[in-house]
Amino acid sequence: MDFSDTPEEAEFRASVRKWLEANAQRARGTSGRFTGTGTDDIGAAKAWQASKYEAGYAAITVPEVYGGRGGTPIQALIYRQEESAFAVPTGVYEIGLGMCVPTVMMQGSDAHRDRFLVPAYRGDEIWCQLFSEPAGGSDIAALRTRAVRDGDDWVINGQKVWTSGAHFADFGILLARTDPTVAKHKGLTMFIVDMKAPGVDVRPIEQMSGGAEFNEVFFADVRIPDSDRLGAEGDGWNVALGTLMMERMSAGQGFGFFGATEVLELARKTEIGGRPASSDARVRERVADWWINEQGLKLLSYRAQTALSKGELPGPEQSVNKAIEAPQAQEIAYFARQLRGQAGSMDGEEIDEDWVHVDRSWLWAPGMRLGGGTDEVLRNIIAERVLGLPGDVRVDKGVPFNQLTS
Amino acid sequence: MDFSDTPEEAEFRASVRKWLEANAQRARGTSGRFTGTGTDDIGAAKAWQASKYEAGYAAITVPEVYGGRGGTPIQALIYRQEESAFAVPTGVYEIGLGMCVPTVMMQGSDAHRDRFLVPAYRGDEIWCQLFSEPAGGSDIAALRTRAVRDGDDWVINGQKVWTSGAHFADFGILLARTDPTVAKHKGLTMFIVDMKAPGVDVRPIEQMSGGAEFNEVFFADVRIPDSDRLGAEGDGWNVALGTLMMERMSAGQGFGFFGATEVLELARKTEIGGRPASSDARVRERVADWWINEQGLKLLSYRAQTALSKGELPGPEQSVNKAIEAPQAQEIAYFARQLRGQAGSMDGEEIDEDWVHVDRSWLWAPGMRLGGGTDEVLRNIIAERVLGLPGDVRVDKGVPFNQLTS
Amino acid sequence: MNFDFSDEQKMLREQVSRALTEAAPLTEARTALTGGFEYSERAWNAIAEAGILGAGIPEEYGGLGLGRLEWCVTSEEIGRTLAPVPYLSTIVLAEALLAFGSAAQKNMWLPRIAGGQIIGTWADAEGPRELRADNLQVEFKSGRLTGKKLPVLDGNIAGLAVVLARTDDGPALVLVDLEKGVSRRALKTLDKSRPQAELHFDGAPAELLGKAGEGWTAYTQLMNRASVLLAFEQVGAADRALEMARDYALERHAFGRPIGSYQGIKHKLANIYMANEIARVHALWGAWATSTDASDLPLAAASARVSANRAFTLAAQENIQTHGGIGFTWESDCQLFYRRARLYAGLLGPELDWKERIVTSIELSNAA
Amino acid sequence: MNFDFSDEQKMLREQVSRALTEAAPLTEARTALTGGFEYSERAWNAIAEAGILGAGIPEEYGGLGLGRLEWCVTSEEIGRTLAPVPYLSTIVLAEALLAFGSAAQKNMWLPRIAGGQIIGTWADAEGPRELRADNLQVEFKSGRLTGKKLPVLDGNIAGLAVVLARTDDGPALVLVDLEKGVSRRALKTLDKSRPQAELHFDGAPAELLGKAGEGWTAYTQLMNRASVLLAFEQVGAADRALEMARDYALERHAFGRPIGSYQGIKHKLANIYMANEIARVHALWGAWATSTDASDLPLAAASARVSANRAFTLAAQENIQTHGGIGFTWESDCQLFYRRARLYAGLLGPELDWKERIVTSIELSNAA
Repeated sequence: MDFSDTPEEAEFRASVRKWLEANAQRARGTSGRFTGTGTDDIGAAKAWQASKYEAGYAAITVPEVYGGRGGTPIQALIYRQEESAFAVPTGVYEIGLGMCVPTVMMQGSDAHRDRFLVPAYRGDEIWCQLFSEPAGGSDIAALRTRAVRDGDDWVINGQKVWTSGAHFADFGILLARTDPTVAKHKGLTMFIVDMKAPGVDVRPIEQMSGGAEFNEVFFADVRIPDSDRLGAEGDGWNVALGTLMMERMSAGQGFGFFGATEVLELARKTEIGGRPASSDARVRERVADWWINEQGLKLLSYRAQTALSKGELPGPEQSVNKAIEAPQAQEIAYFARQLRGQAGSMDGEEIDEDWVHVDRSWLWAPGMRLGGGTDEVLRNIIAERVLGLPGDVRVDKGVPFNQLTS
Repeated sequence: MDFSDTPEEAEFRASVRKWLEANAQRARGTSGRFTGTGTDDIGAAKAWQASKYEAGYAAITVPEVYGGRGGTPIQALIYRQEESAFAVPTGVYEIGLGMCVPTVMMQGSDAHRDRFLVPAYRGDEIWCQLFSEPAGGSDIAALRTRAVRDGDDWVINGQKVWTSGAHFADFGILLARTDPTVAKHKGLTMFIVDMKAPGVDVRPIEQMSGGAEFNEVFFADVRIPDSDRLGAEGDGWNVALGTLMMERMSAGQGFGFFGATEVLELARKTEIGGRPASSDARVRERVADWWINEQGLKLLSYRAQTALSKGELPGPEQSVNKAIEAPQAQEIAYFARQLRGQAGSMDGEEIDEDWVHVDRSWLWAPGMRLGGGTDEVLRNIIAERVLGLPGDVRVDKGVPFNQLTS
Repeated sequence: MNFDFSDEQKMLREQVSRALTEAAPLTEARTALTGGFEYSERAWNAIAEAGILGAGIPEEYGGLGLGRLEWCVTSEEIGRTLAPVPYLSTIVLAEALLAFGSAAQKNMWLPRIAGGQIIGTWADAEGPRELRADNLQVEFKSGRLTGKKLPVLDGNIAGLAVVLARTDDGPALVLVDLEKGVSRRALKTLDKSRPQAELHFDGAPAELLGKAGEGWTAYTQLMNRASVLLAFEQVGAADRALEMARDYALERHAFGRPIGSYQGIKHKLANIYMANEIARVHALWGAWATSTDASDLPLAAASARVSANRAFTLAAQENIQTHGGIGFTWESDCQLFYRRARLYAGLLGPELDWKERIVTSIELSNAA
Repeated sequence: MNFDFSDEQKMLREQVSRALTEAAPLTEARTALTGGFEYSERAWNAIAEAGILGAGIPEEYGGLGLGRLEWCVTSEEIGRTLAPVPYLSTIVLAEALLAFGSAAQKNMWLPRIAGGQIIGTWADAEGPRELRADNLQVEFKSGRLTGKKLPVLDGNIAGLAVVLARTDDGPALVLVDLEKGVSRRALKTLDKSRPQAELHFDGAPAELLGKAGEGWTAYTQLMNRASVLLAFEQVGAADRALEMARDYALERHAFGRPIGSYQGIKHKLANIYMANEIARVHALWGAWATSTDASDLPLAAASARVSANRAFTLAAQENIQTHGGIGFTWESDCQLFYRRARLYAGLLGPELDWKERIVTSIELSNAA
């Protein structure tokens, strides 16, 4: 057992770090990466992605023939680990390069690969993922957006929701219903959609946290050529599962919430009963409980990294990660609040940066308990895929979509 | 708002207390009523019940014509409250007089009432309840014990389980399947069974806590005359629901677990860091958290009592009571353990009475989280009956019993 | 045993409920949140016109002389509607006058409170520093008050405040007319539907309320009464959040059936129900204690405080969770509850302190 | 990055697993629980014959000189089978000798431990009193040991013990041959499948292990190593309890379908899985720290301790809950896990102390 890199990994890490030091600023302070994609400076993001591309870090695991580096998953992880210490704008590319573009690479035609991959890696074109719909929620396959064949084209009508970055995306991968007469998983097909095409209408969703990183996307008679279909007609659900599987490859990313050691640090500056709150046994016990989970998730990511470096697929670490971290972040923010007494209801901006971070955790934690699989869905995933328990009873199983009652 | 009795209630309470002082010993110490029914001295229990009967406290709410006092539910509650402070053996009658005999009174014939009520109230005859079966668990209606008509008799074959007190009971109310060709709730019928009849075989179940208060009961060609049927043929499920409803009338009984204030008391005698554990902030915070629930349940019972005294039916207090108290008892016992450091693994008998009580809580809490509705069933009951949420999906709904796969 | 509100009190609750349902739908709280107004005059007038503000004030001071239970049932309905009104702050001031005011002070102010002519509040906190008897910075000396208090609930709309201050004789409660010698600054807060302000006293004229040196004890007693009132608001709001979640769970379908048919949601909502019931009976106990000046008040107030925090916090956050993505949007009403829950959990000081008071009270009553 | 056991260590685990599955089915633990024997000689011999006891002992002292990771993988398998063997106690003694023993002491005892010829243990607790450096009652003076230790795991079957005692120079670890001048009494315990005893030293001959006055530090270090070993036993047992619950949830039907298809059970078991995974990686981290003498050991040992307590306790109690009534019977194997979980949670002292060590370690490492 050994927490250090192999010589090859160490060499790669050193070269990455050297390049980053030369080209970016180290991040400061405790604030996390909640800013998401809404308020970013797209120009800065594009510039950073372009320089990564030039340096060979934009598509590390992608074969050279497609414009990548032809590297290993562990190299990609090492790059991510190193980059996370720097203040660089990567948010707008996360979903596109993490999930959409790999889907295009795997399911698209040669023409698609020639047309789309390099502009995506270089950052010239941004991608978004169009799966979720208002009526669906966790039940993604219940989607209603219709694609109707018309000559060589498909005509799209319907609405997507929670589409991250749709307001600046150039292309999207779109899951639509091509056959409502079969069971709901069977009648779906995946497409590439031009987000600038006529009939695409993007409307930001204002979140309770104030920003608007997500969108509703409306499709009114949007035409997509059949050549921009990804995978076979009716095979969209399997294509989508492949897309969602990509998430498992990006193990061990924290969410930047206000954490256990930050509570301890904060508690040194506040008092309980006239003594530093950091010496209060109740504060200290909570710090220990939370720290165990945080450190445990970090260790789980090391285990995933170990699996990756052996060429194995990581386990369900990502599900465990979010299922533990998001509710804990909410709990921590709630507790931290009382360390400032009645001022706990004031906006952190009235006090200092640490409190701004607490507030941001408190406002974002409810969203993180939902997005990318709710607390409940993640536990179902663990119960079913890891423990082998049965799926929930499906009253809609095998029923043609157009005969479902709601 | 007023926590005191009405003048009539106060007068009744005073007369009850006077009688108890004259006829019984006050209970001492913290130990609860876990001893259940297994090891009790049946003779003492019968003597106590007989004296209650003579004094008019054995069947307070029962009409005088049936041998009762013709009193009110609030009088019955007052009696229970007062009696609970005395060391008297009542356990063996709880289920019989609380659930079985009222069912006989409501569903039985005049002949049944004449034959059974007074001997039951006087304590001469003890009753048990025969509903649960090995294959059923929370799904009571899935029971398999068969009753087949043969002339004027029914012939019973099958097995019951978790029958409290069957080893000393004289009679039982038995739920059996009389028609397996209809849906499972529809084919049941309720009977009175003589526990001394040929073919009834009672075998104690040894619990993990060491005692054996419960039994398996086997029926081999046991004959019951049709005249001992309770309610109509096929109406057994409704009769059983009526029996189970009786539980709601006995609101606000604690279970005698080691509780919050007892932890505080105990903590005064042990040390953390060289100071009394009762001054440790972590101990104190837990005591507060637990105490809030205990006091809350007590206040809920006051609310139920208020409803009773207004002639209203209490709410779901009993479900809330057990759903909160049983898991909390397990948590308290676990925590109390560490107040004695490594000696926490020693049997309480090696130390003192308090530790015996902690051990008993720890051993019984898992059973209390199951018996009378599991944690999960109780939450289902609250969700469905109080909040109006849908029942769980029933894959067996309407399917004839003999076509169910398992 | 009569552990419940009386029929008259329940009728009053119905009346307040109808009035607030009409005068303060959740859109009122949203208007306040987005800066439309600092409080809902419509809802405030509805409460004043029902005579509620004077319910606990004796007739000799212009009130109805009913008692405190009527104030409590009103708090519950305000909680249910999240009505953005300076009710808690005004009643806390009335309580301070009732308990510690001189005849002159009572005569001067109570009729105006009962009549709804003045908004009141209390000012204790001094920023994120711990609030203790030995570290107060705001000073009362020679009839003048100096220093800063923040956050002060309704501080920018109140006309009169009871302020916790130090004096040469120890802590004291003092009464300040906020129209004189006080500058105010609206604070940025996380629940803008209820305004908070910084009050800067620059030698503002003020007068003692009760005796100097006994101010900390008086303040503690006042906070016990505030805790009970606030607990009712929290219980009302927690109930409403649970109803929202329940209704959505019945309406929203996933995988062909209502999400409320999954045990994940059912058990979640059952847990909220239980927390709400526990909080409700503690609040009710507190109401009894505050209305009878029972010796149990410190214990009942503390357990009402902690159980109501627990219930409302849980209900507010799990209401969002039950709603899924839509619950996280700005347009959803879920956020109104989430923000209010945080405000209320912080208002009367750290929960840990209130828990400690529970244990101290238990020890005292066991020793007695 | 290689945060996992090596292939060789995994093969060893397989081997131990096969041996213990055969030599120590759960019936062995049950036999011990009901007084059939004090430990399973069959299982103990299987471990000894596989050479495990000497795995972490250098070859010069008769061991295999492999390292501590092999001891850890064995602990996990012992946990999985609840094998009633004096493994933890014997290895803790070996660790004490390795860390603090003189050459003579090592030469005398380590070969016998490696060869399985002697059972060892440690004795620290003195009844329900808090165990601190400043209140030890057992005294070592002039080569003699006096006083009582209880409970001592395997105290009635061990031949040699390391004992924490006070001396005129402060706390010390001392080595005692239990065959000489020691009377023993079997204790009533809640998990009789692992025996505990009271040891009464009446001037028993003993010798220092390490230096007098440094005993408390040495003891703390020893307990850190014990914590890692025990955490592996707990993780193994928690895994087994989860598997039992999973298997039963698949097999048992209610309302026409497996109880494992209800979210109430699914989410419960998913929570156990997560707790087990968190505990497993902490144990693994502890194994790395103990095998490399890393400065992180106190922190890793403490987090392994707390997370393993949490996981095994949860798994053991919810395994009963998942089984329903049958899980509460004497004949069910559920109780074996429930009892063992309690024993293990208590063995190395209060969980609150271990949590405090986590925070102290974090503060130290932040200050460094």
